[in-house]
Amino acid sequence: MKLVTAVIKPFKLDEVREALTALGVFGLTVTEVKGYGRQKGHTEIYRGAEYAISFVPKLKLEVAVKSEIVDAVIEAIVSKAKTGQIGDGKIFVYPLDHVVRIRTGETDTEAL
Amino acid sequence: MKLVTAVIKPFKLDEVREALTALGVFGLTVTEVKGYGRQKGHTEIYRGAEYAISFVPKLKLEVAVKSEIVDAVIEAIVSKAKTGQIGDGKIFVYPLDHVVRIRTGETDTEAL
Amino acid sequence: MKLVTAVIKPFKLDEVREALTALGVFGLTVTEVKGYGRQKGHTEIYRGAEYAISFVPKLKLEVAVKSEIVDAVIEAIVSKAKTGQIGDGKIFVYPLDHVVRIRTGETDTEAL
Amino acid sequence: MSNLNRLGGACGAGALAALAFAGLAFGQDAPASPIPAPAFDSGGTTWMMISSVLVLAMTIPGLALFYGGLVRAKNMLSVLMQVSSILCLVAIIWVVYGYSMTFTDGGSLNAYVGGFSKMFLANVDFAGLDPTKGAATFSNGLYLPELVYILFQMTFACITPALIVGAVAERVKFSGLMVFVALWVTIVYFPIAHMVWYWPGPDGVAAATLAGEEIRSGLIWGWGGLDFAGGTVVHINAGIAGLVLCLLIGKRLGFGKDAMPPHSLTLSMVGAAMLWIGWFGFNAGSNLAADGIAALAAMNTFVATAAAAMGWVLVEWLTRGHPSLLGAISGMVAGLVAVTPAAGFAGPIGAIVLGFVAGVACFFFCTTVKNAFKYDDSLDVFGVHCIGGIIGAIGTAIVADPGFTGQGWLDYAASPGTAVAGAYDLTAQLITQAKAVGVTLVWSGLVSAVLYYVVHLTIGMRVTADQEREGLDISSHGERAYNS
Amino acid sequence: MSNLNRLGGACGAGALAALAFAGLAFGQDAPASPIPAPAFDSGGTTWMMISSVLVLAMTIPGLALFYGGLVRAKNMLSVLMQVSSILCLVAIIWVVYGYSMTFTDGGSLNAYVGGFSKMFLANVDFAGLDPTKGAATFSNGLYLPELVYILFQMTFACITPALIVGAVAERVKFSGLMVFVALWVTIVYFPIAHMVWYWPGPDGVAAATLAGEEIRSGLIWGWGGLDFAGGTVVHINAGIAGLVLCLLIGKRLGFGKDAMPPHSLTLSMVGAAMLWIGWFGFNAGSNLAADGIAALAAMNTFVATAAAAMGWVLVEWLTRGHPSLLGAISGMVAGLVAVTPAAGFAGPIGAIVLGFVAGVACFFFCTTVKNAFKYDDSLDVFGVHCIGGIIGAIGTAIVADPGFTGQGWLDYAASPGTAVAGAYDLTAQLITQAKAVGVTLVWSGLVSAVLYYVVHLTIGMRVTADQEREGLDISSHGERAYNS
Amino acid sequence: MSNLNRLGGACGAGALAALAFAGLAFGQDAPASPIPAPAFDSGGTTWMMISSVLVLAMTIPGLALFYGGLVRAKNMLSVLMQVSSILCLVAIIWVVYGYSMTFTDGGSLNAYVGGFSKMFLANVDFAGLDPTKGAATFSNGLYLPELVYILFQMTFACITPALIVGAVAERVKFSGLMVFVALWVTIVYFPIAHMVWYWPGPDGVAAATLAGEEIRSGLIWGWGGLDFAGGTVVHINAGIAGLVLCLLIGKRLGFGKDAMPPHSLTLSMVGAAMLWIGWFGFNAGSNLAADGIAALAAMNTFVATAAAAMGWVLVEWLTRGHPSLLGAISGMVAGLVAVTPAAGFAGPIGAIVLGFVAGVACFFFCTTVKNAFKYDDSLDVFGVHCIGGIIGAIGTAIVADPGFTGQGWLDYAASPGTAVAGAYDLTAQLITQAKAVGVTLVWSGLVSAVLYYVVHLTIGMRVTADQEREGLDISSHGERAYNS
Ligand SMILES: Nc1ncnc2c1ncn2[C@@H]1O[C@H](COP(=O)(O)OP(=O)(O)O)[C@@H](O)[C@H]1O
Ligand SMILES: Nc1ncnc2c1ncn2[C@@H]1O[C@H](COP(=O)(O)OP(=O)(O)O)[C@@H](O)[C@H]1O
Ligand SMILES: Nc1ncnc2c1ncn2[C@@H]1O[C@H](COP(=O)(O)OP(=O)(O)O)[C@@H](O)[C@H]1O
Repeated sequence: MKLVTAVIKPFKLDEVREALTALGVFGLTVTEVKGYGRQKGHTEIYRGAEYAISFVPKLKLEVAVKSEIVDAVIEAIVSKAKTGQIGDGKIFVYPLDHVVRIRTGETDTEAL
Repeated sequence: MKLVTAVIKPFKLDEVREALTALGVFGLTVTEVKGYGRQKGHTEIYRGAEYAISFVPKLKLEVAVKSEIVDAVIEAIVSKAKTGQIGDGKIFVYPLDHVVRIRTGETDTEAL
Repeated sequence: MKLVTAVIKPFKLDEVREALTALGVFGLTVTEVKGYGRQKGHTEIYRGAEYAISFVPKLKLEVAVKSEIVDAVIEAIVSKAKTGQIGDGKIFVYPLDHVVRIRTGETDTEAL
Repeated sequence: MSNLNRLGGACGAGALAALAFAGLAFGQDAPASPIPAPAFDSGGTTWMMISSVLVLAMTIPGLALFYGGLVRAKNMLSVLMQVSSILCLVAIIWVVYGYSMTFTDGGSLNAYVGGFSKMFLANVDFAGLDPTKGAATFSNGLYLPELVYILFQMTFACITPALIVGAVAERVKFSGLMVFVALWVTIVYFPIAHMVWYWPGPDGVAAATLAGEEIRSGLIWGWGGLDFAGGTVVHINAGIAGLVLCLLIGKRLGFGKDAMPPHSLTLSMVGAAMLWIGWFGFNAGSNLAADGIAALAAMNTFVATAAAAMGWVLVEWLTRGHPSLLGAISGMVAGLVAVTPAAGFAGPIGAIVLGFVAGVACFFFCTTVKNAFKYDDSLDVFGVHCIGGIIGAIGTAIVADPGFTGQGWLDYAASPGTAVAGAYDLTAQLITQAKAVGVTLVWSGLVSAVLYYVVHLTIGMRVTADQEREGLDISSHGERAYNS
Repeated sequence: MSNLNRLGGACGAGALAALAFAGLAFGQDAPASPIPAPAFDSGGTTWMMISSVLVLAMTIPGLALFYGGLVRAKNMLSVLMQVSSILCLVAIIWVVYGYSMTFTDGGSLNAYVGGFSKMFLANVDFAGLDPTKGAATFSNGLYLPELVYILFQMTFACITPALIVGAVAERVKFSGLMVFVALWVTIVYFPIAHMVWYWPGPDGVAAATLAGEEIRSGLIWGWGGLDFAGGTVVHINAGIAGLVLCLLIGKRLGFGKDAMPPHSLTLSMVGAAMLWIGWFGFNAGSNLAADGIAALAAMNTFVATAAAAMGWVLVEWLTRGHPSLLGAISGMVAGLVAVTPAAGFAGPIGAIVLGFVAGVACFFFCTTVKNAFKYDDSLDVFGVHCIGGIIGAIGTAIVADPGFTGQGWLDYAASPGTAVAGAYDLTAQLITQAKAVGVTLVWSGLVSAVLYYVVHLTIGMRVTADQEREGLDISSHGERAYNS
Repeated sequence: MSNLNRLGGACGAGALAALAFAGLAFGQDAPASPIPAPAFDSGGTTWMMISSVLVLAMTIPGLALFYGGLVRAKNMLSVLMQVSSILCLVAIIWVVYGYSMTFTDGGSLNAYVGGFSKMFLANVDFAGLDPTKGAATFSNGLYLPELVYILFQMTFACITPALIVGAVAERVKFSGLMVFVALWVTIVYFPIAHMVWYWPGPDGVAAATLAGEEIRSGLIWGWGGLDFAGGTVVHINAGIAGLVLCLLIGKRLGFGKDAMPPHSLTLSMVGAAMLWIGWFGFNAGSNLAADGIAALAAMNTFVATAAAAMGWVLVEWLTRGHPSLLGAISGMVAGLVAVTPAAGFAGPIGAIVLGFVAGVACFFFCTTVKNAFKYDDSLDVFGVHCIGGIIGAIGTAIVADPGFTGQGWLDYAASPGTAVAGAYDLTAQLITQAKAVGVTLVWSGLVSAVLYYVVHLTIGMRVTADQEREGLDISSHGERAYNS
């Protein structure tokens, strides 16, 4: 099993989620994060005090999936989250040892 | 060492934390997240505009632990976070290469 | 590739980010989290109701880096985030299988 | 709204000021009767319209925000909705039959409740052209267009049941609460307001005296209870109902275990500020005229509140180590409550003392006493409104004493057509005040309990545990207070 | 601001009350002419200054928060900024030429628009010492210092274009909006306000009648249209402009697809409360005097609003399953809009019925009808202000009927120098009201469309897609509403 | 509160209006003396009570939110608490000895400070029945119940030290600040208010003139300084104290390095709106009567503010690329400050120019100048209140000139018992204004510095670095503003 993590632009969430559902991925966890990267932030001025805001609001999606479908999942995310502009975000894939569903105690792929 | 991550219902935090402390786990990190899964969200209507809110507020706990106690930790979380109803959440276990305590520079199990 | 995660005190963010940039790390993702550990929280009293707030606001930084520079990155974070007081935080290093840049489809180290 | 006192009839000395005014402007038209011809005064009409608006501002946004800020975010809208809906519901009930039940003669039941002659505002002069059809003030000859009085009193009827919300916040069922309130204002508020505030007015007292007839007033007014702006009618009344309800409905899930800190003390502070601001209409407006007594009531409303906030904060600082904003705003409300019955009777220094005592006492009540008894009066309706109200009601007897720079009471019967200072008997007044408090506690407490069971056994007074845990905003109203 | 009616001239019966007052205080100075000597009344002056402040409070913070809470957090400041800037801009325009264009004689164009004799407030008595240079009220002989009237009317001119913001929120370009508003008040608001509200005052009507001269008034006033506080001038006017603009500017990106829930219903509720509070100045202030009719207008402003909130919430509860706070506050605004033209004419029960109908109707409009047509009137300016305004304008003819406890209209010409009740013809009045509505809809709708294109083709009316997605706060104003 | 001028005595021409009123209503009772018999006016009493409430609303929630929104979330409650506590503390001090020190005769020190004859409000007629015991206004014969005047003036004493909070926000120690404020009002505010505003009233001037006695007034009043509503007493006074404090207390940790954006511009905007609303009480209430000059002051308070907001925003747009909401609300406050001394003296166009200039100048001050000097006046108390106040004080000399449609000054001594326009000497007035500004800057600046050290060396004026970093809400008050 793998954990696929994607940092994406916030307004892409719904499209990505639909694409994942189409792939049979029925669970995911989303976190509001702030990203720093090539995409520049902006400057805010408050009564003469100028602040460079270098962090940009992003969403981080975490999806635990069977290893077999990792590529399909990546592809789905890329195709939906892509606008072609700097700041589209990144996908990270981590090894995942173990999964447990709290409600039932089921484990691993059964728990996904 | 392993990183045990649990997505749980928010009001279960205190119970879970106490159980972990009882196991000798003295540190953890909590993030407010939104979960999507079998648990249905709800519908909100604002002056005729209907929005299906499919994301449910959850808390994500991250606990780095020695490999030996992973099972005990999982068990503790399951036993406390379980209500038996859909949406109780999931536990994910990841391999963890390295830990450093910033204050002292101690590493790995000493740093936990 | 590795994912270096650091839980730090919020007001240290800017210094750490600058140190990382100096190392040639140009991307990172930040999450607001609440930490529980040796650092004690505080007590809040609201009209006679006393609440022990055991969670302390922290920032979690996630930085995906080439394995070669992991040590340099750790060192940079430690040197900047350290105040010497309890609660300075921790660094966790995880294995990272795969990285994709959504905008271009580039993968792995090219995508960092 | 100060009260008739003993035999003759009494009120804040405001009467004299307005009388003087009336005399100057209209003296030349005075008839043979010692009772001056009725007249309106546009300054007074303006003052009372503004006062009505101010009391509305106490309810929304004032009370709604004060309470709303103190609950958890997931229940914010439910509190705002409960307060707003009570306001709207009671406003309609008021014009349909509430005003009539409160401020008309109730015939054989007149000691306890009014009648139905002004249902749907029948027999009210809508154009407000004719002073002889006006509503009496506390000065002979000075009248308000009746709708002004109806409006002003309506705002009191609206805010009183809204106060109760604080005791059952975060778990009460919306439909059950609405039914409870409709019944409660009918069976508790209108009768008690009638008992305390119904009287024939200065000229009515004069006319009855001259004719040797009985002065027809509510029970407590007849006793000579002093309640300038509603310490018993509003605060004790709502406070005891809140206690009864919160005991019967039970604690919130997780009470005493989970942290339930206020989701926004900022909003609570704004609410407290709006309460203070609006309370000038409540207290100084209760003088029904724009004269020196209104100014006295306004001054007392300012300094008693300031003293109470300081009292609460100082004790808190000493005993808990921090001076808190929640302490300051709780103290403000405690002071406002306590000075309410005394507003036009006390001198400013008396008001300061009264406020300070209330601040300190309510602090101990909301912290030590409440913690000892472990009931879940979520937002301290009892500890602030009932306890503060009782301190104010009893304290009024003392601070109103001319011996302590108080204004005493005015006698409208001694020299019909004019008002003279009555002899002040402190002990007797203390007993009267205690009796008024007692009647209110018993009647409101008992009926509230009965009404709770009536609603509980029919539509229910409390949401399910799941709904409570999810938060009332989503479960009862299908909305969330905050989105991004 | 009630309207002249048919031949003679009409207004809320408030005239009589004030007349009575004037008679008492100044009767002995009455000249040979039946027209009483002009006088000021400090109670009335106070009432009108306060009313002006209350209407300002409707705009900021009222409307700004009501609208602001309903948009997404990323556009919050843009809404606050648009409302605030419109307020400031129009205030300056008003003293430069707006007041003159609205409230002076327009010579040959007088039916449609005023003239320029009071540009820069020339010819206005700033010290306000001399009642003969005062502004007329609805009572013979009773005047206001002209600056009071200018101030009060200014607040109306400021809030009206600010209402339009709701229709184009979250996508409109700031500079374009400002230019649009400057043009719109000039070409639409000032003329329509002139048509509905310009008349020579009670004494002017009396003098003209005595002299056998024409009564010079605006077109719709001349028809006898009844609009106590601005149902046509303010609400229908802004509502139709909003509809036109939102159709032409197009939907928000993601409309109907992305969730766009209100970012803070808490703030919207505070805004609605401030609107309600301020609306007492708007409606009861429109009586221009502190008398019984002001009280009637205030009472109606209270109960119609309560009834409308209950109406909206009840239907919503029945049809959608939840009584929502957004429903309650939307209903409040709908009720306030609907009662505006009727405020000083209706009896309280008539006002309750009118409010309830408006609450229910606007609910269906903002939900069912709007969903069917799929236009993006972001904050329902059309569904609440225009629809509510039309219901109010037409309904006024009914509830003003003395047969339904209404106040009818006053005739200032029948007996010059005094006001007598005019004969009420319901059918004729209904037709007059419909005509006034029609003129407003057509003129405001057409000109708004033309102005849209003028601005669209020059500086532009809409931000780019990227700016819209980022949020107007950052992209247009370089700030964010909330930081931590 | 306009000032006596040169020999004779001067005030806003409001005198005449009220005089006219008094003449009409009471003329027939005029005694042989040319000084009219004292009388109250319920319209004026209402206006002043409302004005007092409005000024309270400026402080809480107005100023508290305006300031609070500008700090970081972790210091929100501390700001709210500081403002609220200052309000409560100073209110008590005011009735204990502040009023007496400000508004009684100080004997041999009378040029600088009052005496102690009204400590604890001794010798005040609480019932307010007797106009001969009333407080003078600016019209011969027109009085207010003294408590009304005490109340109104109390709100000024409360808000002035609260303004200082903005200069030291996010680092000041609560206990130290409270002690500083108690000392500061005693040694700075009461004396300066006495110097500017203490005079014997129109009838007092008349009586002294007739008797050939000296007119006993405060120093600056005696010079003929014009300060309608407190430009020197309130704004310059607090502004310079703020500058001194922020220089001595030092910068916030991380100043110029960390981002310290306002945590909620939404709340700041609400605060600014409440300030504007309340300022009508501040400025137009300072006329002490409800007449044409009050209306003029209200109008100026509206348009100067609008113009200042536009001025700030326009320059900002041109020089920084974005028109910001923070700019708009900062401009509003700058305009309000600048028009304060001129409110009842300027014509509306003069007020617009004055406001616009203040908006532009304060913009440059708060951005360019402040950035150059790098002092940390956290919320720009100096840049807005002191600079805006100086512009207003000096500008008043110009806009008050009848040659520029100003109202000039009234002479109460030329024809005792009535008020006539005085001859206006622009140059002399400019010098007088500059002298008044100078006295205030020097006295407030010097004493503030001394008091800083007194407190700093005893209980301390600043929290520790750790407390500052954690945020004052938790560290000083044990609470957090926001929870979920
Ligand atoms: N090395 C990294 N480690 C963790 N997160 C990263 C890293 N690089 C980029 N990110 C995340 O990806 C987001 C997008 O990256 P950015 O460089 O702005 O644009 P792009 O994805 O188009 O290259 C960043 O905002 C950040 O949240
Ligand atoms: N595949 C997944 N990857 C990541 N998070 C998941 C996944 N599946 C579920 N979750 C998380 O677990 C939460 C609970 O899952 P859900 O399917 O609703 O109920 P249950 O845990 O009872 O099966 C979700 O809200 C989501 O946050
Ligand atoms: N075992 C752990 N797993 C995950 N996070 C941890 C763990 N231990 C500590 N942390 C995080 O590190 C933060 C700092 O730890 P703490 O024990 O307070 O101080 P120190 O880092 O100085 O030892 C905590 O607030 C928590 O967020």
